[in-house]
Amino acid sequence: MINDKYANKIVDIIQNFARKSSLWVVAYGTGCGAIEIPPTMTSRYDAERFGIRGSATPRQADVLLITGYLSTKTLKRVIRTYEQMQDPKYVIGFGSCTINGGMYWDSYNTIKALDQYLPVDVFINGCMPRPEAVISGFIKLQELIKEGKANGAQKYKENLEWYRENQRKVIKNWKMPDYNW
Amino acid sequence: MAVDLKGILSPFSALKQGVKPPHTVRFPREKKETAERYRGLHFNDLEECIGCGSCATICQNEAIDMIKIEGFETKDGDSGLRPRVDNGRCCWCALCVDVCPTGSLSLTKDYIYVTDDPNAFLWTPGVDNPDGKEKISFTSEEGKPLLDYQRIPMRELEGMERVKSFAEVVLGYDEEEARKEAARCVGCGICTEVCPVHMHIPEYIFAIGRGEDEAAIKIIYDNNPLGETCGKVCTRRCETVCAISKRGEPVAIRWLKRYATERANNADLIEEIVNPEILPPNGHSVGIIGAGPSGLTAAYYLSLRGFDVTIYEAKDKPGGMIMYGIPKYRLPLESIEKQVGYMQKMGVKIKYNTAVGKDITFNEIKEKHEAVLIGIGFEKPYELGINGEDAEGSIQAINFLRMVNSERPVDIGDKVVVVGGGNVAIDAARVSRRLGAEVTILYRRRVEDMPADWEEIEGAEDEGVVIHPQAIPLEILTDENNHVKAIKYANAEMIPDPNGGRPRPKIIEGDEHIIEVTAVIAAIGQGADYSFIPEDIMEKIETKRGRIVVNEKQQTSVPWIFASGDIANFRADAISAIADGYRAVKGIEELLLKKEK
Amino acid sequence: MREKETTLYLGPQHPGVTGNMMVKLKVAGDTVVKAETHVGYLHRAFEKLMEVRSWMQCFPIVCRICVPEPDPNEENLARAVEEIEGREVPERAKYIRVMVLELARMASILLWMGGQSGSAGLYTMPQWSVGDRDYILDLFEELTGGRVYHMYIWPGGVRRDLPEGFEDRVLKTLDYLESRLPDYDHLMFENAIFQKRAKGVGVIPKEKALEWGVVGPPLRGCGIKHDVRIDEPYEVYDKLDFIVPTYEGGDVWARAMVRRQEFEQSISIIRQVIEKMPKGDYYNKVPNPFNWIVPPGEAYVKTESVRGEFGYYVVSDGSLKPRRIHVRGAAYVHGVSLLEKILVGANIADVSFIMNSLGVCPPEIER
Amino acid sequence: MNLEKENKFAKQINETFHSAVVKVQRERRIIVELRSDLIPPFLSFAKEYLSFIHMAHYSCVDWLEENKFELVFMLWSYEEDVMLIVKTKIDREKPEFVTIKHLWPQAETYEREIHEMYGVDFKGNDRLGEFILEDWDDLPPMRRDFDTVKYAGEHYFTRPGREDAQDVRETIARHSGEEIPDFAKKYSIRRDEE
Repeated sequence: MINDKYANKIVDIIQNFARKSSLWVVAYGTGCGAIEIPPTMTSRYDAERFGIRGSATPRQADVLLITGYLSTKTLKRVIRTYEQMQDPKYVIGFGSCTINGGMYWDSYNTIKALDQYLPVDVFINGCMPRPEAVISGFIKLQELIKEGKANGAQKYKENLEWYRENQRKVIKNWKMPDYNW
Repeated sequence: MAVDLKGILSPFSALKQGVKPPHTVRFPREKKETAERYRGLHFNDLEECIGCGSCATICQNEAIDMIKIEGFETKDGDSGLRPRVDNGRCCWCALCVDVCPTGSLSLTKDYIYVTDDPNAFLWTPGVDNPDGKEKISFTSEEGKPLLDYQRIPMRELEGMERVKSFAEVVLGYDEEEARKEAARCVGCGICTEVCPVHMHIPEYIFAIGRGEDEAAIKIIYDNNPLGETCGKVCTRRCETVCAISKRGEPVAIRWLKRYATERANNADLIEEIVNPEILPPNGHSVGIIGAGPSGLTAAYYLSLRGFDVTIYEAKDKPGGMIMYGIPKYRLPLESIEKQVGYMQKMGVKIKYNTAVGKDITFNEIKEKHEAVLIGIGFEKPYELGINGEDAEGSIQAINFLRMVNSERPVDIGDKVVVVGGGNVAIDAARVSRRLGAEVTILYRRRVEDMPADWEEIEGAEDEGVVIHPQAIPLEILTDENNHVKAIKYANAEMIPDPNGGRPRPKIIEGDEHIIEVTAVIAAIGQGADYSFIPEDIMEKIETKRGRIVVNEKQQTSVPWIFASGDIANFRADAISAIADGYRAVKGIEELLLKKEK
Repeated sequence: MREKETTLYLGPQHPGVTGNMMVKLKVAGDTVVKAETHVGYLHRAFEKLMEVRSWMQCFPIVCRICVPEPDPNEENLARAVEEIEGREVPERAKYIRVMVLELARMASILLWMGGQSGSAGLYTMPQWSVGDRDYILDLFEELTGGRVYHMYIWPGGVRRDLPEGFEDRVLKTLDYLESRLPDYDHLMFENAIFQKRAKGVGVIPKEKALEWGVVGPPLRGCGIKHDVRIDEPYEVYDKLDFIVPTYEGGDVWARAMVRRQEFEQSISIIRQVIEKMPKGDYYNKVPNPFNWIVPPGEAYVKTESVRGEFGYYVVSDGSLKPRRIHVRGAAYVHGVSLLEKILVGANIADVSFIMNSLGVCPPEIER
Repeated sequence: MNLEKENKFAKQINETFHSAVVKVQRERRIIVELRSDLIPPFLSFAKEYLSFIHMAHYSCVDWLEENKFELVFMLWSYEEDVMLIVKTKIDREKPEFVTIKHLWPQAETYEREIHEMYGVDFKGNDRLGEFILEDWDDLPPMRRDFDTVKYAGEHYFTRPGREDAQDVRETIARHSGEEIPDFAKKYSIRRDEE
């Protein structure tokens, strides 16, 4: 009989390889960072070289790219989008404004730190980040997946209460179905 | 329906693109060089940076913090702080780069910063990327500066026009000029560190720029009651460290102070504007010897704090050196009288013509007052130590200035030689010009070694004063009436100091010259005269190289005696004297009020 | 028989809508009966933020208002402030500004080509046009230091002079893009599929166009020749020779062809600019930004952005900060009231196609 | 500068609306200030008789100190290439105005925004209500008495780790022993104006 531990490890490796090699990005341009996505995806930088491509619906997507600031109104939709995504799923925070508010640090309508509301696996710095930086972010994410460290979704499930509490602090009218995956 | 055959076929021409090589940038395998002025992560040349924080102020994202970093201390001209950028805030607009007065801050070609830790985006430029200097791309040098590096020029009387009278040379800013000049300030406050008084410079400049001159006056009088004097004659160390001066002309801090204080053109108006809080009398009494800048300053603030203050002044006018030592074309009489008049309104009592040791004894003062502040200044000039010095027509510069300032007749003839290179020498030379004489200054060292302000030196040259550097007087020749006839001097060469000090002049043997003169004015420094202090007390007062040793609150080794001004500091300027006076107030207050408790 | 009406939410997470916005449709079958634009997903409160920032600090913010074409924002703010202050701008700066604006227009048209054809199912076109757009971004990077947000045009002129040999590289890029135009034509504008999709769709009635506040290519697509560059020439457009293309029909096709022609005009304008650009100063310095007070006054300035009239209403009360800066994006009218009108009767499949043709840019609607 | 057509318009306006304060700001810009109840008739007059057919912009300015809102209409004449800026002040306490969407349909959108951002009530516009914001329960945010910095600080998480920041001015003052009195402190560039 094969050792279970070994088998698991091999399965993990194969699984992580498969996951990292086809990252489908949900087509949701949440902020101004969306402008650098077309160049990244099209012929000049051709992110499909890495198995990164767009996906029209969240259900088939693996990566939620938060391209910049989120207004509270969008945050609500983003949470809904995220929760509809199926495992494995990853979040990339794109641009300064997802880290500490960026240039909208004193705006009354945008959240400042994305990781308080969604589990973020990789942050890309820049305003905006160049396509090279975007690709670097994806490569970083791939590395994390390969090492089995990109476990944001796991974190989200485990700390759902904490995330919900933060989310409800800024979303005043919580009328959303619960997607319990 | 007609078939659009062309429309169906033409898209197929796209197929020909299939044979062309792709233009894809195969990042990360192949890197595209960023542009020459790409705006990537920050770099800061830590040695160049003076920590003025202009970057932090301009940043609309509040992305920049000024923090303490290791190896940099707060010192003259450097706040010791360095910027740290929160990359979670930065938008790489590079306003911070364009606004940086020193040009130390720049952006580099690096731009990729990817991590899974959201707390790892604090970036101290220069510390986090010590190798950034090689990658600098966006600099402020390339563009035009955002700050105003050109000073609003000060209007002055023409050089040859000036020598005709004792009218003020500097005409002062008008309102518009002052606003414009004040608007150049970045408000960092680095200047306040070197100001002996630590005046609130950025604040009053800001007030002037806003058109609130009265607020500016109030701020100036907060710790300098002789603001107008400083506005005219200060040695302005503040301007030497001004952040703007790193790449441009410093903000004209002195002229702005002059502008603001001149707005209040009589003592009543000053009182109305400054309207200081006056504490009720506390029953303590302080005596001050000498109505110079330090004594006046101390008297003013002590009065405001409820002390009963009396100044004993040997002469018949207040001001000490600023009254008698500074020529009227730099500091008019009315200006001093106005400022002292205001102080007297605030309760300062001045006893004129009361020389301590002559008209009143030191012990009497000791009896009358609980604390005594000595601010007598350096009134005893050094002698040249050459033959003929006691001849008629050989005068000491400060005596000469005092006589001219008190409008007593002085006969210097039409050809004067001034010996020395300090401000007093230049003053004496320029005053002599106004009395109609041709003037030559003999100075031991080079022009660049002269301790006088360069503006003063230039002003003297404009007025036709001849400066003869590296010239050492040897002898004053007299005629049969023991009147000065000529001065003999030798040219000198500069010998480098083996210990690294400044070069010393050495007489070139045989290179001796004689100029015919009608007067020789010596201005090689002064000392203090402590003879009025009884010996038993003087013994207890510690002195060093002719100056009284004081602690940081101007207290001497005799607790109830305080000393200030030239006799207590090595800087020998009005602003240091004012600072001493201001500090002495704290010392006296502490001494007397603590005793009470 | 009247078909049952259903509500359909198109967006905000939808690959077809032009950005982060939503159109709430009432559909009967697959025909739109009623459309309602919902915006606010990108509201960052720029106008509020600018009221709490000093005049110089406003300048990096404004370019974020319209992402695909940020330069009209910078130019507008700069020109409004200059007008209130009465500040002269050096001639060279004006030429550089026109060059930047036209390059931005070209980049934006290329991006639009990708979006417009992508929403018609022509997926090769975005690969080409967006890829080629990158060459313009390279020029921007060289000139301004940034690919997307240039922060280059500021009050008093422009921020940096042209780099050495920049003109040649611009001309080279223009030649390249011009040589690509036949390819775009074959792939998109001559394409039978595109023509079938575009003709007669999303018609704006000509007689209503002016009253409805239609501007820019949609207006010229109705055969009405109005362009801010001609009506109220700014910078140096009055010294340049170009035609304002118009097309009859008011449909997606007309708008597409107008943009297609404008692309060529832009190439010609930039060539003229490079030819005529004088040597000299490029920046008339504003005062120290910490103490920069703009005198009280107001100004409404406008530019012709790729989507039409782009206006800035700037009010100063004579303090360190603006009293009010109100941005008029062309999409403000196009994306809400106009879109709601012309979507009625359209097919669901055409909704994003029509939105693309109007150039609806949500960040300038809600700012 | 030739201001012939601008002056012609100004004259025409003054002849019809005597109370209008007309100023030719510059070439192609005419500013008209008017009582608020005269605005609807004036706008139709400008549209129908003076050829100002294009409503380019519709703005609102908060003059908190005067306790007024200023409504600003920008109309453009394609025939003469002139812009007419029409301004009127309305009460800030109970801001009310009538809709002008019958003249220009896009005015409806502007009115929705001004309603949401300033709280001005437009009589006759039935689409007022949520437009850009969602579930907003504070002051209308574009009002000048709404403090966005404070709101953002109270409602959103700000990343810690920057507490060691120091004020340059204060650091120097601390080092040199300078005591900055309170009345001087407000004159520091480094501090936000009150």
